[in-house]
Amino acid sequence: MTIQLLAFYFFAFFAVLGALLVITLRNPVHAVLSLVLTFFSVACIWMLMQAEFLALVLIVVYVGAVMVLFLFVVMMLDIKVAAAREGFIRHLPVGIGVALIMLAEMVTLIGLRAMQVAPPPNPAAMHGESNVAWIGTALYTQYLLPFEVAAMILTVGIVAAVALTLRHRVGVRHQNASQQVAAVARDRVRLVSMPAERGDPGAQP
Amino acid sequence: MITLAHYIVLGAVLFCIAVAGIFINRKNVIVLLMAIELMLLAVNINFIAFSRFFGDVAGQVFVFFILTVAAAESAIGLAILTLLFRNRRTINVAEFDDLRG
Amino acid sequence: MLSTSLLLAIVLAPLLGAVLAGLLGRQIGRAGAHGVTILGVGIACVLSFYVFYQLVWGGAPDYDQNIYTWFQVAGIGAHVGFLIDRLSAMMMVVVSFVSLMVHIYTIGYMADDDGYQRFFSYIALFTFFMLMLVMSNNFLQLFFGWEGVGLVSYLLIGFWFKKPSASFAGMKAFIVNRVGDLGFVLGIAAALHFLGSLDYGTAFAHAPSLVGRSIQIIPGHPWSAATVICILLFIGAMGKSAQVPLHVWLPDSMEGPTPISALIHAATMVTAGVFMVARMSPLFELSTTALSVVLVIGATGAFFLGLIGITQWDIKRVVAYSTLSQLGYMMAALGASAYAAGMFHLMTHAFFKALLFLGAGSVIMAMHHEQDMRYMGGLRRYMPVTYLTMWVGSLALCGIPPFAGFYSKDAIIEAVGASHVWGASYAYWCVLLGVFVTATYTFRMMYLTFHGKERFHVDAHAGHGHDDAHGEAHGERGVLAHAPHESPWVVTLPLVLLAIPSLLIGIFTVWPLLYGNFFGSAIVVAPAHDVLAEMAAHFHGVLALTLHAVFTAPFWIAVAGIVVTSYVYLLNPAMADAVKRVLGPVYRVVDNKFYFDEVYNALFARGSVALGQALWKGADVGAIDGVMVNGSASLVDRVARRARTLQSGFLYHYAFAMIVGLILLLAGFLLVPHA
Amino acid sequence: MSHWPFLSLLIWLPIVGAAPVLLAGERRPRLARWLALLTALATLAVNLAMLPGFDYGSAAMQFTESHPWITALHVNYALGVDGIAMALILLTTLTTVLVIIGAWEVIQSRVHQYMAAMLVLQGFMIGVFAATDALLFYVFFEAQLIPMFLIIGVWGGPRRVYASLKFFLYTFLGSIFMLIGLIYLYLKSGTFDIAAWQTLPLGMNAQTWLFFAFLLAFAVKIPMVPVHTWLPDAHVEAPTGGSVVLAAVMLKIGAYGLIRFALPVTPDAAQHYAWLVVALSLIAVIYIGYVALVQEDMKKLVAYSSIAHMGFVTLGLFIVFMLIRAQHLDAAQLGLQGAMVQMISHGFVSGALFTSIGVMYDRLHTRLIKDYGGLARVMPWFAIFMVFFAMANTGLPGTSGFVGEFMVILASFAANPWLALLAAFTLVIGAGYTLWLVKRVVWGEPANAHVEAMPDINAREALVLAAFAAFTLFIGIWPEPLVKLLDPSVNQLVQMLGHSKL
Amino acid sequence: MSWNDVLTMLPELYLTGAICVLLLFDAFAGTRYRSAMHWLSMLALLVTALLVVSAQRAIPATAFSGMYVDDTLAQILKLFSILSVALVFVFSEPYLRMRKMAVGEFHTLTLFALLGIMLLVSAGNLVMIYLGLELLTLSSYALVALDRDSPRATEAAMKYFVLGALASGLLLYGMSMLYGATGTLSLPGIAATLPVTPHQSLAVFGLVFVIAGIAFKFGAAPFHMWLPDVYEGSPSAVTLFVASAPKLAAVGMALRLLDVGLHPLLPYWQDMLAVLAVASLVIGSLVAIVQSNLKRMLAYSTIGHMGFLFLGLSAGTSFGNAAAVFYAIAYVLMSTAAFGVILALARAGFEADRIDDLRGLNQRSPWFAGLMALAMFSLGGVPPLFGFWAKLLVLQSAIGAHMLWLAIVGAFAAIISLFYYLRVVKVMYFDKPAEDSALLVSSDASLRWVLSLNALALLALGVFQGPLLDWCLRGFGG
Repeated sequence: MTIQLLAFYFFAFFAVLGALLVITLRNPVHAVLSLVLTFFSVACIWMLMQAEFLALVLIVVYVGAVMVLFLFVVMMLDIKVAAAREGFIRHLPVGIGVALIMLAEMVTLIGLRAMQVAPPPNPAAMHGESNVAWIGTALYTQYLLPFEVAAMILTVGIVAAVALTLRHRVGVRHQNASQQVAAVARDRVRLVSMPAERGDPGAQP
Repeated sequence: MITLAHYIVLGAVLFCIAVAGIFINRKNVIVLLMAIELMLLAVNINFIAFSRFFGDVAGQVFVFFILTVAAAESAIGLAILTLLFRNRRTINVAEFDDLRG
Repeated sequence: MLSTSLLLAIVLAPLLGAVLAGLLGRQIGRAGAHGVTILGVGIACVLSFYVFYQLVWGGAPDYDQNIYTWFQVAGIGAHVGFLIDRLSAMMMVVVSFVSLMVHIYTIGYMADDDGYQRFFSYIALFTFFMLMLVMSNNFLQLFFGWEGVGLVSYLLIGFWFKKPSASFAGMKAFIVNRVGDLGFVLGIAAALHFLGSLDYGTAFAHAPSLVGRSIQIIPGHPWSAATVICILLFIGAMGKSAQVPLHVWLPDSMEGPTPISALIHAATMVTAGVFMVARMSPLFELSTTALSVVLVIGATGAFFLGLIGITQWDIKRVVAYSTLSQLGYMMAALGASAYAAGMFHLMTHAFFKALLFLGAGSVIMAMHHEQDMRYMGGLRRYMPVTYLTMWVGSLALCGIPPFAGFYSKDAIIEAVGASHVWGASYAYWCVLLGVFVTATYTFRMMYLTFHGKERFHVDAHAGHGHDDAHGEAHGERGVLAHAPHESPWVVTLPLVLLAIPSLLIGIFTVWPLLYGNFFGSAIVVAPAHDVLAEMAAHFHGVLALTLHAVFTAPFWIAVAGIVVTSYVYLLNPAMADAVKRVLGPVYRVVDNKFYFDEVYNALFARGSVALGQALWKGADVGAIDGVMVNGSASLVDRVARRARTLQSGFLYHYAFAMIVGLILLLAGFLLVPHA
Repeated sequence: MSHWPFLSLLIWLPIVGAAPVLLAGERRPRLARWLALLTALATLAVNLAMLPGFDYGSAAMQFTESHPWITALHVNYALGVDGIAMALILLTTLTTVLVIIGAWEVIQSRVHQYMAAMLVLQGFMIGVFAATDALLFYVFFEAQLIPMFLIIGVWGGPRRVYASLKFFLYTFLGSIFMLIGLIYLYLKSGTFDIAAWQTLPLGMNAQTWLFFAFLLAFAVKIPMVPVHTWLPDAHVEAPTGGSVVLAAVMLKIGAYGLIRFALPVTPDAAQHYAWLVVALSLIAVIYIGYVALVQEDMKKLVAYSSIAHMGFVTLGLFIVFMLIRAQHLDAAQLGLQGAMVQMISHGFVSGALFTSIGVMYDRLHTRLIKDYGGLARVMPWFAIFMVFFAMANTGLPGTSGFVGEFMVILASFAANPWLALLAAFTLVIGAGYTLWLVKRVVWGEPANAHVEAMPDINAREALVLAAFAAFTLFIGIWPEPLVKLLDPSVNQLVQMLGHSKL
Repeated sequence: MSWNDVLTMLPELYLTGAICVLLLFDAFAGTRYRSAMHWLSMLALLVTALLVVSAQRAIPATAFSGMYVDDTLAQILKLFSILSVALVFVFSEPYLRMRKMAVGEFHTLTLFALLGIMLLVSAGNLVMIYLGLELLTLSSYALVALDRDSPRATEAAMKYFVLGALASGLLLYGMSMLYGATGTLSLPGIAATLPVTPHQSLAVFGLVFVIAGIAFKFGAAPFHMWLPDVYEGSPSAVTLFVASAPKLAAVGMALRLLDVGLHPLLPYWQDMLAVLAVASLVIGSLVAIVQSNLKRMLAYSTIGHMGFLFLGLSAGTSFGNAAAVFYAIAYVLMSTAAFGVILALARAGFEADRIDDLRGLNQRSPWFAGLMALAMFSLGGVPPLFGFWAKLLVLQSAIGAHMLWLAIVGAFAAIISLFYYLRVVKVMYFDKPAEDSALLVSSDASLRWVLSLNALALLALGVFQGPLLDWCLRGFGG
């Protein structure tokens, strides 16, 4: 057993553990943190496969951005933990059963015997370029169109998120930054001419 | 020696856990979203493993796109979640059965 | 020579009269209605006599031509055409003459009825159908007339349609006749099948080919084709000619006005069966089995149905049962292959029975539509013409020489006696005893009606005229608003005109009809069956025959009947009740007409309704609609409601469904082998 | 032969004519009525104009038109008529005119829609008879369900929803399996041309499946026992006009389909299962006769009687096979002719009976027999018609009702006397239920004050009934013209059925 | 990348640009220009459609190293998608105006979805399939939730989202297996490799997951559970969209994956599709019977229709494929007509989405009742309407592929489903309008006209369906 295999089992163990915790923990905050553990472990496994770029992206983008977003939402929504527990034990056997059946079917069908192969040499390394360059070249040549489409998808994400969550509440005062910035002196002060106050209270103009 | 089978089995296990998570979860929606993230992760493992063993870049490029899309998807999912919470004051899956039959 | 247009005129003149009277009745009025119909029937009658004359004395050959093609499918043609030979010519004369008499009579009888025009239309229409029947040269047209007269009979029996019993009787007549027609149609089909044509000419020409052909109606039992055809046809005759057991409609048909009882249910329509069998003699002669059937059934009716006549109180019903009995005689004659004798009796019977019915009608008019003889008696003083003519009719009916009935009936009895077919001896006893029965009920009727004490009284304040005459319950039986009186001349004239042939016609026609080969080729008799030829050997002229009667059994039997009846009803009226008591059960059976109506009613009328209900509610509504149609619909609905609950609304169930689907697809892939 | 596209004209004239009727709108019912009548009369005129050009001696399709319709599927807009189709088209055009006149004052709500539906229905029905392309046939066959569904549902009686749905679904159930059969035949032959299918060789197995697909479709339509139960409901609930069209024409479509498809396309299977259809037909005659006997609703009674009479049609069609096997070719033709004549006759007689019931219903708004009685006194003219049509219904010689039954009985005797006996039983049972109806409705004393107040038929009703009576009488007295019209096609069909496809 | 690539996918590029412009316009023009937004979107659709048509000169063509394929199939699906989106815009304009919903976002998100559809049906590569699909579905999730204050809409969106994500997870898993079996993501490449790969069982294993993903997109049972809830919960305008163009996308996606990529595995996926077809037919026809909500009933009817569509797909022949495309087009036009009537009847605060809401429509508005009846009879497959021909073709392809039993199941389903379509007609024609209901048809002229045209097209295409059918067949070299 090589050190790599040992490392694989190590990280794989934590990945699976984290995954199990995600679906079993009662507190969503803990679940998010378990997911982070899984992601981190898997990133390490990817490293083992010399997919450095994606491993980093997983940690930087996923753990760094998406998971934080999850945490943010979980905390913002202030979910009552205790209420959402009933029935869990009752349905667990069904879940485990189905998952196991599925796993069994999958493992049977995948045909693992044919997969007992060692990895070939890393093609990127053979060409003397990094994994990043290897992927980058592909992205900007052959996969240019998908790349652009991915941009559109991100745009949809933005548009959708804004459309769904941004709301102009009626009756709530809010800042308008551009107006603030665009303000000029003339807008701030209005000079009103009015007659001077006299001592005689009975004489209105 | 780490063979392809190791990765694929790991992917399958994570996938199954995600699947189990989706339907044994009667708590809140957010865990469902996380289960889906798990599922995508399993897919990614597969792709990278195959890519590595074929020496082909396509798999890794695909993973890149999956990650991108998953990010956008999360954004929308969380937005819907927020709406849901705003409208119903709960995200308990077991309480959403207005639409049925 | 007989021209087509002449024959067409004979049938169409009554039809035209019927249509005019029927559709324009209101416009042309009462006089117009009877005018056009009498004119039409009169034309038919005159022309019929002319045709008869031409055929018999004018030397005209038989007429057999098609008028037009009804349909022609491949080799099977159906036509409308006429076959005029002496058989049909005789029938035409009888039909049109009696019909004309009835038309005239009706002017008086129906004078006060609302449906005057309608009635004339019907009887003229009847004449048309009856003429079509007898003049036909093929089975199809025969059936057309056959059903047509049935239709008119239905309409006329139910003429007073407000009376439930009348419309019921009409319906009953039609349906019972339809049972016979069922056989008749099948007989036609069989004839077509075996003989290859619907035309008499062709069919009869092929008749010899029937010999030896058979049909397996019940697998393994080949029946002679001729027997099958003849029996089926005879079933039709049984319906129309009211033979046992299809006779039940005829007594009920007395619900109709009396003129039609005379015309349809005595003189003409009911004899259509007799005519038909005679017409089919080339076929019947090929099957002794069929002849036996005809003989036995006819003879049975002649005796047993006559018996019922003795127990009836309704004057018309007595005559009706008498008709049944006489029809039995005619059939028996046919069964004995004495077709000519049957036809002879048909003719004489047409006259004297029409006479009796019209006489009875005259009595009924006088009695203000009271038909029950228990409220009559002593009428001879009030209506002498009716009385005398009725006597002529009665004597003719009883077969007293030299009245017409004697010659025909005597010939029948003798022919039956001479017959050798199976059942002939039974038949002989029946027809012989029938003579006694005939005399009994005839004289009982005469005595109860015209003799003895008056069993009614006149009360000027009882005040019911003719308006409510149509069978509604009278206020009090036996009470008349004014005294009975003789009927007007339109009524008595036909009586007289009918009495003449009733008295004389036998004398003049017995020789040519029975022994003179009058019918020629129209009637075919196999030499082996030819009883008339045997009898001809003993025939020494009319006078000898008449005188010889006093040495024969039938005469003395008739006399015995008259004597017994005279004793019972004239001299010792209490005797009748005593006989009734003595005979007890037998009397009850006869009085209830052998329970035919009761059995039929239970079996067919109520049975059909019950069966219909069962099939409708059970099979149609229950099984097909309930279980199959609505059942499957509600099953779908139930399954749908169940399936709907799968869509629980819970996200995890949805996901579960997807995963299960996936697992099943995987399992299918795992388990099902692929190429 | 170049000629006007008469058949297209027949089909599309009423359909296009429905548009102005519809546009006349709810507010101008008079205009709608007149437009509808004119359209129907114009269609009839076109139809009559075809007669001089019709070759009575030929069994070939005449007035043919053929245009490619769906080239990818080799579907053609192909029309043509032979004697059989011509007779039924004439029946359709005549009936429609009468139905429109009959509905003149009876239909009061949404007149324009009613009239338009009738016209569209007419167009579709003619299309069914005229189509020589199977898919075109199917399209028309199904399409006519829509207007009929609406006619029953919108203008029908209290249980119209149940009845109309039952009608639609029942028919659809049958026909969709036929569609599968049609597709199969197309895949087998590469064409939807019916004539080509008639000569297409088919194995027994395929024939059996196809035969039952066709049989189911058309048996529902005819309707045969045991798939008949939609008919009483549909008839009872339908407005008078709907009932008339349903009985007079639509039922014939089923039998027509059998003649066009089931018999010639699958002769061997039909031969093999002829006993089944014959048995069902006889059950229809007898069993349905008994059921009719006990009906309390007049329309239901006549509906059941229709089923029994259509039993004669199917009997006539299928004893042909027994007769061919027994080499009685003349009788076979007679049976087929009988079936055809029975169809036409039943069209007039049942149409007339439903019209008569409609006349009564318009006055008293009930169809129950017990609510009537003694009509002969209050409505003498009506009584004449009623009794006449009742007699026609019982198959009295001299009326059209007799001709077909007579022919079929004659033919079936040649096949087997027992069949003839059972078939002829209709003489008794048919007379039983019809005359009992007449006895209770027409004869007797007026049942109640409402009956007492019923006015006799008006000129419009008399016109419709008289027209029906005229046709009934004409065919009864002189069927030869009709027979002649049908003869070449019938002859050819018998020849065709005699040849095995195996 | 070359000019040729750009020219080939000019429609998509143009649409992308137009969307960006619209986004900016919406952001800066403010609420006063709502109607301008509508017309600009329509203009964008029109130009896109013209570009699609004009690109017809050299097909089939590929661009961007085989990522993008332009062929007849793509063009048919694109044109009808554009048409249906145009119908969606026209029909929903008054609805959105009345409800003061976010018009700008509705238009831009719908156009994004359309872009996703166009990319999806032109995809030559698994990556493009995935991305096109996600572009479509992500936009759809947002659209469903667009009525932000409606708890039902949000619930529907949540269900749609979670299940959709699960489905794309399944699809991706399958794709990863296909990749593992063939070593390529290019669809033609997969088709070329499959017959020779040693890992065929792996490919079949992946196929199962891919089928699950496709089935979800169609809404075929048992992957249909989202569909009724989404149809019912969404604002009617969105339901209209969800029920229309995405079905074309689904059929495009299925054909790209199964016909182009996985045709060597035909014996495997044929059976699976047949099973799914049966399940869908049963569920769709049965459960719809007991619905009282019109949108929900139509949702189940959709499931049934997808079962029929699978009849065509599962044949695996070019005729079957053409039949499936034809069916999808027919379905889209029928459902736009049906939902169009719902939208035409909807008013502020009244959705007109219960079947009983249509009661007596014939008395209130015979014209629209007639249109709805046309749509219902067409959905039921009654000739001579468009829907009949669609059914005919799929039945024919099933029988042609020796799956007679499947055709018979389809026949039964057709009968049962006819029942509930007839029920709608019954409610409109046979029932009297409720006293208090004031069924008013929208007065919006363009809605009325276009809806009329849409429904009448069902009749017209029922009679003159030949050219369309030829076109569909041409898409498969038929």
